[in-house]
Amino acid sequence: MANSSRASARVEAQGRGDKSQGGLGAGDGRRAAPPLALADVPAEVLVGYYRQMKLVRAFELRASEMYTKAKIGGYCHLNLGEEATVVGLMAALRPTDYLFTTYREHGYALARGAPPGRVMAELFGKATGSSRGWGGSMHLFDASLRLMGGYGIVGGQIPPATGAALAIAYRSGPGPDSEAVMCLMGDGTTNIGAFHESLNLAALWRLPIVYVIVNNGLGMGTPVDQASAEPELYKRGCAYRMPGARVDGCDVLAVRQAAEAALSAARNDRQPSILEAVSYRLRGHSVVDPARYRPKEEAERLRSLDPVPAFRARLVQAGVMDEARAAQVDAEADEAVADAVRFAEDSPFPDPSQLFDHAYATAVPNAPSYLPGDPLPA
Amino acid sequence: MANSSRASARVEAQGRGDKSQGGLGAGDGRRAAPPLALADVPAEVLVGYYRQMKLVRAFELRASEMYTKAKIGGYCHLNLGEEATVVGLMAALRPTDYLFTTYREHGYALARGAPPGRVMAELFGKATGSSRGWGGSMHLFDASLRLMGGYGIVGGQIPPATGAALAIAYRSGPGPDSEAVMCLMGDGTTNIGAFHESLNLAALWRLPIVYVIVNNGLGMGTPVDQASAEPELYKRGCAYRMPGARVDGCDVLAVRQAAEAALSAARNDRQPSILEAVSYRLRGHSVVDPARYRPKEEAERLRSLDPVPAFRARLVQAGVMDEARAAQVDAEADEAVADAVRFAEDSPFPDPSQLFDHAYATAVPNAPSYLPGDPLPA
Amino acid sequence: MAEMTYRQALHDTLRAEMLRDEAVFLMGEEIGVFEGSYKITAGLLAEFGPRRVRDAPISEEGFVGAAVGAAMLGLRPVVEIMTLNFSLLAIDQIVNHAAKIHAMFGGQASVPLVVRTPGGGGQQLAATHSQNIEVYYAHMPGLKVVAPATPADAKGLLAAAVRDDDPVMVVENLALYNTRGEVPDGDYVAELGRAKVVKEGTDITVVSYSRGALVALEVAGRLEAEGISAEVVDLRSLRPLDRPTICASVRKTTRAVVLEDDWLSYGVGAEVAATIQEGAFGYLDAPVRRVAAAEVPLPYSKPLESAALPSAAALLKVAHETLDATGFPR
Amino acid sequence: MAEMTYRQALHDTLRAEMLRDEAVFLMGEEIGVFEGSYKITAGLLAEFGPRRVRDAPISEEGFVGAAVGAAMLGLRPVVEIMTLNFSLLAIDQIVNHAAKIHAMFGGQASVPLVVRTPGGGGQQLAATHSQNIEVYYAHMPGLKVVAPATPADAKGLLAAAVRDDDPVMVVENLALYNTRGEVPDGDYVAELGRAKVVKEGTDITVVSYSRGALVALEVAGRLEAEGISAEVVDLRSLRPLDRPTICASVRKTTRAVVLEDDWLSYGVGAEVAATIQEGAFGYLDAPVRRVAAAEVPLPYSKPLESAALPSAAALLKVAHETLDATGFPR
Ligand SMILES: Cc1ncc(C[n+]2csc(CCOP(=O)(O)OP(=O)(O)O)c2C)c(N)n1
Ligand SMILES: Cc1ncc(C[n+]2csc(CCOP(=O)(O)OP(=O)(O)O)c2C)c(N)n1
Ligand SMILES: [Mg+2]
Ligand SMILES: [Mg+2]
Repeated sequence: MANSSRASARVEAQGRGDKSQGGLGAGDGRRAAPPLALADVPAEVLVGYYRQMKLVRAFELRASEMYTKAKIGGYCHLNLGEEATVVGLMAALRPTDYLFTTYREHGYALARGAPPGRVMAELFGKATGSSRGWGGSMHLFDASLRLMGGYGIVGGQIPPATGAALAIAYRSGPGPDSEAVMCLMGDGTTNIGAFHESLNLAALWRLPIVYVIVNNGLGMGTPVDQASAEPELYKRGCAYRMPGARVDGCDVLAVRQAAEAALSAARNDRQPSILEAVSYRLRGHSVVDPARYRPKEEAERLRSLDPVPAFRARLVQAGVMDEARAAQVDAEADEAVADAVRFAEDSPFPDPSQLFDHAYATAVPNAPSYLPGDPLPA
Repeated sequence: MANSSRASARVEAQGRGDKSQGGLGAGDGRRAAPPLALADVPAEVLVGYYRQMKLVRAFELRASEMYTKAKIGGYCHLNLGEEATVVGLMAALRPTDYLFTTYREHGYALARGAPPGRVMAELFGKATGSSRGWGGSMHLFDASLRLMGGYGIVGGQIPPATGAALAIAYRSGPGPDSEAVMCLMGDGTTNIGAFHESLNLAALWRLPIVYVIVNNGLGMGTPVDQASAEPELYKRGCAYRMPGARVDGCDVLAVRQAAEAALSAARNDRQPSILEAVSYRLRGHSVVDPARYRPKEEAERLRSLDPVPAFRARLVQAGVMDEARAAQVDAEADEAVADAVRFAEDSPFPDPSQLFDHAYATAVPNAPSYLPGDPLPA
Repeated sequence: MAEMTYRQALHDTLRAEMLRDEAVFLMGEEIGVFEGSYKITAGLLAEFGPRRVRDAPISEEGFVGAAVGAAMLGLRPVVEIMTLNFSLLAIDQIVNHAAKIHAMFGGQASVPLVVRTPGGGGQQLAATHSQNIEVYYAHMPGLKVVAPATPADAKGLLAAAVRDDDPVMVVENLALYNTRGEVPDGDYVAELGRAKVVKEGTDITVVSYSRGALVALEVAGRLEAEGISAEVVDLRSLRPLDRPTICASVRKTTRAVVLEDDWLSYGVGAEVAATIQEGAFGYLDAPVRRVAAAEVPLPYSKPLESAALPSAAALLKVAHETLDATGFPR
Repeated sequence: MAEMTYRQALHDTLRAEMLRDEAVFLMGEEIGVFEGSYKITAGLLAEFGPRRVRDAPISEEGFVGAAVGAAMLGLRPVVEIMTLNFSLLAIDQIVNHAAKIHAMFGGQASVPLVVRTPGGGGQQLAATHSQNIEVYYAHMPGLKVVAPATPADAKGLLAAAVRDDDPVMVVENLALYNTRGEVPDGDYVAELGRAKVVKEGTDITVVSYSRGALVALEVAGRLEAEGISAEVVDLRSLRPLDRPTICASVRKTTRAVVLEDDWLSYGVGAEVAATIQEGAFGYLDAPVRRVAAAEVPLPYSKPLESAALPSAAALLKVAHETLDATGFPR
């Protein structure tokens, strides 16, 4: 079964760090913190989370449609099913923090505050896109948001994210105002060498970083326990004395709380850690994958866990928003996405004359700028 | 301090495997086995171990000398100080097992039974060498001994060794007669990605392999705890639910016993494991390294632990061999090494006409066999 | 002969080799349950079981290296690396291990390993997923490297690779998987190390390989319509490189153009051009020109991507320019 | 001007750049306590402390990638990879990340990273420790690659690399560390992307780089003694490649030979020869020949190793053959 390891408790933690260092090392410290209840969070904030989750949902459904219409090329990986994880994580991150993520990152860009139009335009390959059309779905970047990129090589983002944390530590000391790095990855990614090398460096050098494993149960078609000999992924920091925690990725508040705790340890104690969010993938690996390898019952069970309607119902039930407000939020999300598609459609493609614009950051003589079939400079 | 983590008990074990699988998983199973005493081992076997340790010692001292005389080129890494580890490990290995090792492997080749003359000839780059002069000090190979090579890329041997275990499992089932693989590596090597990827595969696929970490306290000039965030290296299998044990690498019998237990788990239960032998490096990283980074007291302390005279004294004291016998063994070792040097000296260099002899195993048209400055075939 | 796709030819060959030799097994990411990212291995897990069709975690260095070790013990692993781009994660095992082991140990061990992996741009996969870095392997002694362009060669060269005792890289191409062609029936094994004149001609030689060989044929057809007789040489094997076949063609036609999908500088075409000017110097009437990709990380956006990649039109233009430079009447 | 070794020039430049710019820091295996495998960083840990001279575990992918990320945040890491061979462990970070990030994200980030690493054979380090795989990086858009041959260039090009906002590979050479030469005093920064005519001549051009450039100069001296005037072009920059300087020289001399330490097929010389035959076609009197390493994994044993590596004698022979082929009187 794909997701045998779903978190039963909201947060489980394992500490292997030096307890005297404080921070996540103790593990129980976090378990002791009472879970965030709806009542602890202002209604507007809660509605804001729902708004973001719904925006991601609407955006991804539309992206899927646009891909099928060949408006979007290449590969297109969606966050459908992961919305609570996406929004909870982004809620914990400050504007001054840095985010490194994967090719499955539309939602993170949106929840971090990227204009949906620019994200959709990137998917369309337009000049107004987040990466000016150079990156596409897998490579969203926004310097102003410190969204340091989606990356398509599995695990490739982990060393640079670790290096970003090194740069933070190089420049300033720990403390509540310290910047921190969040590095996202999938469950399957924990089996690549770069994971090991990077976590060891971060633990050794005590860098302000949180490695978030979004465990959606599958790496393409491979269940976690077929790929990772330790399928309780939050425990894999044991090889670096790095603490880890697991959180229910369908609970946006739990995710936010767990991420805040991990970030706080990174900021204040330079204690890097793992945070595993047990989430799920509503559809195939990418838009083209029908996910036939997934048993029907499993697919149905997963749909029943869908965090977007669940959070909506929870807020309505608790009276945080009424049905009318919810319907309005839903409509606004759809409208925002419709606007995004219009913006993307109306935007120009980059011009082929711009092909060498980003060849180098520092110009240099003899840089090759001939086109296919051109004679060479001689 | 370089070797802060020297094993205090003879064997420490940590089990994270499924206990019901038996084997090393339980850990305590091994700790419960009474340590091998001199009296448990036939005198001739003990003297044989001493003979091998002494042979390695004499060989390495002579190799150092020959390197200084420029008879040996390239890099030359010695097993000085590691003799008990070398001999204990090789004593546990059967002829049908496979050994993958590192560039620091002269001793392993000798203790595995390679003729000292052929090993020295390889160091000299002679055609009679273990690898016909192609490999040199770092790349000893002997197909007949299932010595599957010394490897110079740190960690590079780990995936192929894992694959050798996969080949064994592909061909036959577990059991007391199963072949197994021993894969050697240094402490510093545990930080490379290939370590992580390979151990995960071995644990996932339950392969008959023992990963032996020869912890000599240093990777070049770097102490273990400056390189590995979990400096108790035998515990690093935790990220794969792979059991590990630590043994005093200066105690040849303890090493043999621990290696046999690990190999037995590999054979019978397809339970891969880590065995950390806490050993030490008597000199620099390679012959040319004066090891100035090592504090004088530390170097002296290490010399006092020297396993070769220690084992000699222990055997003499216990009456396993008398001083005359010991002196005779010492003399024989020196003589064997002198013979090896003579053999190497007298052997011919490979002829430049043989340059393309090993270009390919299967001949193929148009294989390039021109020399520098030759016109190209047209 | 049967007509089938390049994909089918690869699939059928894998299956046939597995049936022929128990030592042959497959390993790679998503090749079993998922049936392969590009479905080359579809159905094989069901037929042969997990022992012989082994899904690997995302650990390219680990599983390719494991294949190296299994090959040293006499198995014949055929690993799939999902795309050529990801081979960089395993390149230490390919270059520092697979390619070295036979020679470095004085011929005592061999590594009968096949690494199958598709290269190719033009699918809007952006900078890290669109590379044609076959030259990394073509440059490396100890390896053999083939890049089949047709379903027939996909069969023949893959079968030859599996039966060869050296490590062989089989560089496939995303853009070719759905192309169709005639494939010899039965036990058809091509020879490694040989190029092929896939169309004879007398006026100009176009040298290419993989997808480019099809474009070259298409352009040769267009030239034919103009009364220009182009010969097309499909390299097929990048290592060893069949210099005599290339040079013989140019000695006949006196003109040559190379079409390659990789980047121009230090690409495959550089070796071809250097080879031709050495081996057919006195015959050449104009320099050997190369049509290759623009030297930028490949952009995602379609108009930029198209501008960066070599095309039939660019090849045609350069062929014309080469003919014109020698006063060829047209 | 002061005379010093190539090693000293590298060391002094690192130190000067660290003093000049607080954002510059060093990272690598054994560069601190051990003072560098080849002692380039000797004394720098003592002077600058562990924050700016950071010893890294054996994790090439990890620490090179960490340098990529640190560079994205505005630091200017200079990493040492112990030898070029081990760069294969980090090549995914160099090729798929450092080289791609600027373009792939539409110019929003830059990676001012320097990777210093020595190549070079001839030290009996055997197959995996003797490779000259600079062409792997020279082929890659997004990177800049230099290979200094002299202490002056070691200084000038390293300083330029540190101050450049793109990832720059500085390919050093084990065989050059102890060579001596005059080095300009003070703040001397060379220009990336430019070759240099290091000796003028009229009869034949020898193109080389790194250690080969010194051999080329030596051979040019021998030719001079025979009354033959050889021009020597030191490429210095492998990416971008300074085609105009190379071609201008050959248009003058009408003959060219390339000397390279890497393997012949798909090596640096292939690009140089292809460039020359295109850019100086009408001027060439004989083909451009390449003197390169024999295409085998480099053997350990001295006589085999020597036979496999290009030498001054081989270069001299090919220069003579090239002159003879054009009827040059001698
Ligand atoms: C090095 C590398 N190997 C393989 C791939 C192909 N690939 C892309 S995504 C993926 C699965 C990743 O799974 P996981 O880490 O769980 O992330 P998810 O897609 O579930 O978010 C694979 C194998 C790749 N992009 N890079
Ligand atoms: C991938 C790689 N990086 C760096 C080196 C250089 N190097 C050779 S040995 C060594 C230290 C290895 O230390 P350890 O694993 O403890 O083994 P030991 O030498 O102590 O036996 C290093 C860094 C290498 N050979 N390969
Ligand atoms: Mg996943
Ligand atoms: Mg060590």
